[in-house]
Amino acid sequence: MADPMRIRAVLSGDKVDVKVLIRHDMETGLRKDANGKIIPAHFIQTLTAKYEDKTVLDTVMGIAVSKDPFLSFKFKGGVKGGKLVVSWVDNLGDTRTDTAIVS
Amino acid sequence: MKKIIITLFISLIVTGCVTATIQPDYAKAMLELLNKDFVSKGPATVERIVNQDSVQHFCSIYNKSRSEEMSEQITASQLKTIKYPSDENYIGNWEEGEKIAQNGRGFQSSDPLGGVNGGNCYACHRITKNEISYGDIGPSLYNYGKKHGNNEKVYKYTWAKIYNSQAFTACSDMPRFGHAGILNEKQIKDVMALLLDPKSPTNQ
Amino acid sequence: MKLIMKYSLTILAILVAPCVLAEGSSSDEIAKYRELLADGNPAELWEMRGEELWKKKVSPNNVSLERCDLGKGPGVLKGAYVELPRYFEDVNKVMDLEQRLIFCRTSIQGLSYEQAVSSHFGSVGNPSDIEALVAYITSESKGMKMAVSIKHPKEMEAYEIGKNFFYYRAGTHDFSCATCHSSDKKRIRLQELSNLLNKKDAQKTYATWPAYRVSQGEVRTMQHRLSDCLRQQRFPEPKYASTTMTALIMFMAKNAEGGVFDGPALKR
Amino acid sequence: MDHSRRSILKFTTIFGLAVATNLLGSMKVFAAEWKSKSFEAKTMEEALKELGIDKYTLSSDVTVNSAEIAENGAVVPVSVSSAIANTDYMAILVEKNPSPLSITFNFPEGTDAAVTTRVKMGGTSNVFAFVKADGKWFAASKEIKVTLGGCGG
Repeated sequence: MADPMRIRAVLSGDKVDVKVLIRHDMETGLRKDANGKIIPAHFIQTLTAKYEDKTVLDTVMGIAVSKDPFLSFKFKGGVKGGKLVVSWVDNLGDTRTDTAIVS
Repeated sequence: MKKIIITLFISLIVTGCVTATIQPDYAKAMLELLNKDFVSKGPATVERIVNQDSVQHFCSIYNKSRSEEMSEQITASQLKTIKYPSDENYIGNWEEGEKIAQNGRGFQSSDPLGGVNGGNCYACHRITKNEISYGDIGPSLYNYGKKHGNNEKVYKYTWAKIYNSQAFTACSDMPRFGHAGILNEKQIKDVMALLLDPKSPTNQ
Repeated sequence: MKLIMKYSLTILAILVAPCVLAEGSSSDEIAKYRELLADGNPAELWEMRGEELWKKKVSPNNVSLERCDLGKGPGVLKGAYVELPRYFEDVNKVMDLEQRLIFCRTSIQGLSYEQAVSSHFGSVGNPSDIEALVAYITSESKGMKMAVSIKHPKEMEAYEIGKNFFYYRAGTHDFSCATCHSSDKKRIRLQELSNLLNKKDAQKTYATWPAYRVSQGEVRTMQHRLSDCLRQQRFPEPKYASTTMTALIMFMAKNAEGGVFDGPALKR
Repeated sequence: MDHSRRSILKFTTIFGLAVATNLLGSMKVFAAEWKSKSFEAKTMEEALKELGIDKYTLSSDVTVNSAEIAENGAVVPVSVSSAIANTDYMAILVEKNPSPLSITFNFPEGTDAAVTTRVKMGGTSNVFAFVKADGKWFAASKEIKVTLGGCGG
């Protein structure tokens, strides 16, 4: 199973500052292992962030997003204690959803 | 009172002596550990590091504090190791030389046995204008040929410096490329061309 | 001779002045690159997994590592790392963090030595438990000062052996650790080299390992760092968690004394 | 084409309904869809075509911020922002990558059209940001040099 994400959601002014770190290999499918065998592609394709059920960011990724992806963005309308839910799905169907409370 | 002082004095001497006599030989202890704690892999062997040559041994112990006399002994002995090109032709192909200067592989535990070794010159030297990723452990060699000219004397010195840097500077940081068998004769000629050929980007 | 050197250096400096300027902006940009990456260090993901592993009961003994004594008493993590390597009476040996972890995994959790050191350096699809544990344990010493001791004769011995090894030139390329790490402000390619004999430099370097290495996408420990150094030094492969490596770590840790620990960091 | 678009629309409606009635767990809901054609395009031109970008204006209101030199191409931090009102979509492309399109974002109302992420670069290249605002495309770029590092291979 996929490892948990590290999500930080901090209210500053009228915006929530979100930083997401994801443990994922983001394999391109172009690399070879030590024995010269192609390492199959394995990468996140979509990621969605929802604040109290309202989508605040929608992302589509390709193989060129770095290993252990990092995303940072800001949205309006959040309050302290509000729930931010981030989910991703990769090309092999693996998925992970984690929740952060706005602080 | 006197007695106390004398006792103190004696004990001082004794402690001094004791420390002096039981000071363990850490260098020897380390050497023994090397055999146990390292494993040969690919072209990097335990034998090669355990059996230092006299220069390596000397430069390890007298890293910073060595006399002029010792240094002269080293340079003299190393000068004798230099083999000049068999056909007296010093200059090869600078484009090949550039590849050698860029290549940092060879003799690492991760490298294949019998692979092509690089010189990795850019790790320590500035050479051409285009390569901005260069180190500064060694002096800049940009415009080397332009500055020093193209004559037999410069060829001979440059060849010797690449072949065995310690023929000129005892305990130099630079590998002894020819003497240690890192670069072969043809490769040294190509590196020579990179430095000295007027057409080489080094001299542009 | 020295005079000539100085003289020619001055000439050189004049000649290459425009390039020095360019170089200056290069290093500024690299500093910026590092700064941009510092925000959001994936090492935090390793710390999270490490904490879980530290508290997880493992067979055959079905106990967690929470009873492991890293030098400050069983289960005490705060400040444990900044005093390692240290002498441990129960084994009559000086151990670094990784050796001690292996000891706890075998003696407390009942793993075989092979199990305890398996995948010590992680790779894609084969994550390392040790790297995660080290990330977690060291993170518990963030902000504390490096304070290893060399008072015990065995600690002194480790330090001195490490020092001898630091200067030991050998192999095809005549390299020692000192070749690259005993002068101030030198670069290999564009990478700055730390002078591990200069206190400030040694502190800055030592106190920022372990680190997430962007080139490898893994958190790497001190043992891994040294292993990779030695590979490039053209030395054969050091055995994982060996006495020589602990000795070298002891030498470096002592030189970094007083440095504020700021790991796990993020590096190239 | 028309047909398939309609079926997607239909699918979305059903999907939306399912969400409303909470038939699907919230974690399965993704508005964005991974389009292989745009991400697998081998040139920037091709990728732009797949994204439906035929005309665009270079704009100083779009900024691509990063260090000019990346020590490692595997991880290149990039911040992109748009000061153009109603920016609701953004794509980051690395011109010289084997597949230039790296990542796209949809910004719902209330979310700043500004993100920071990290991309892989095969070598020195221009990094482009294309943004859509009120149906129009704007772009900006920045050259990022990728250096070789360290001793040895």
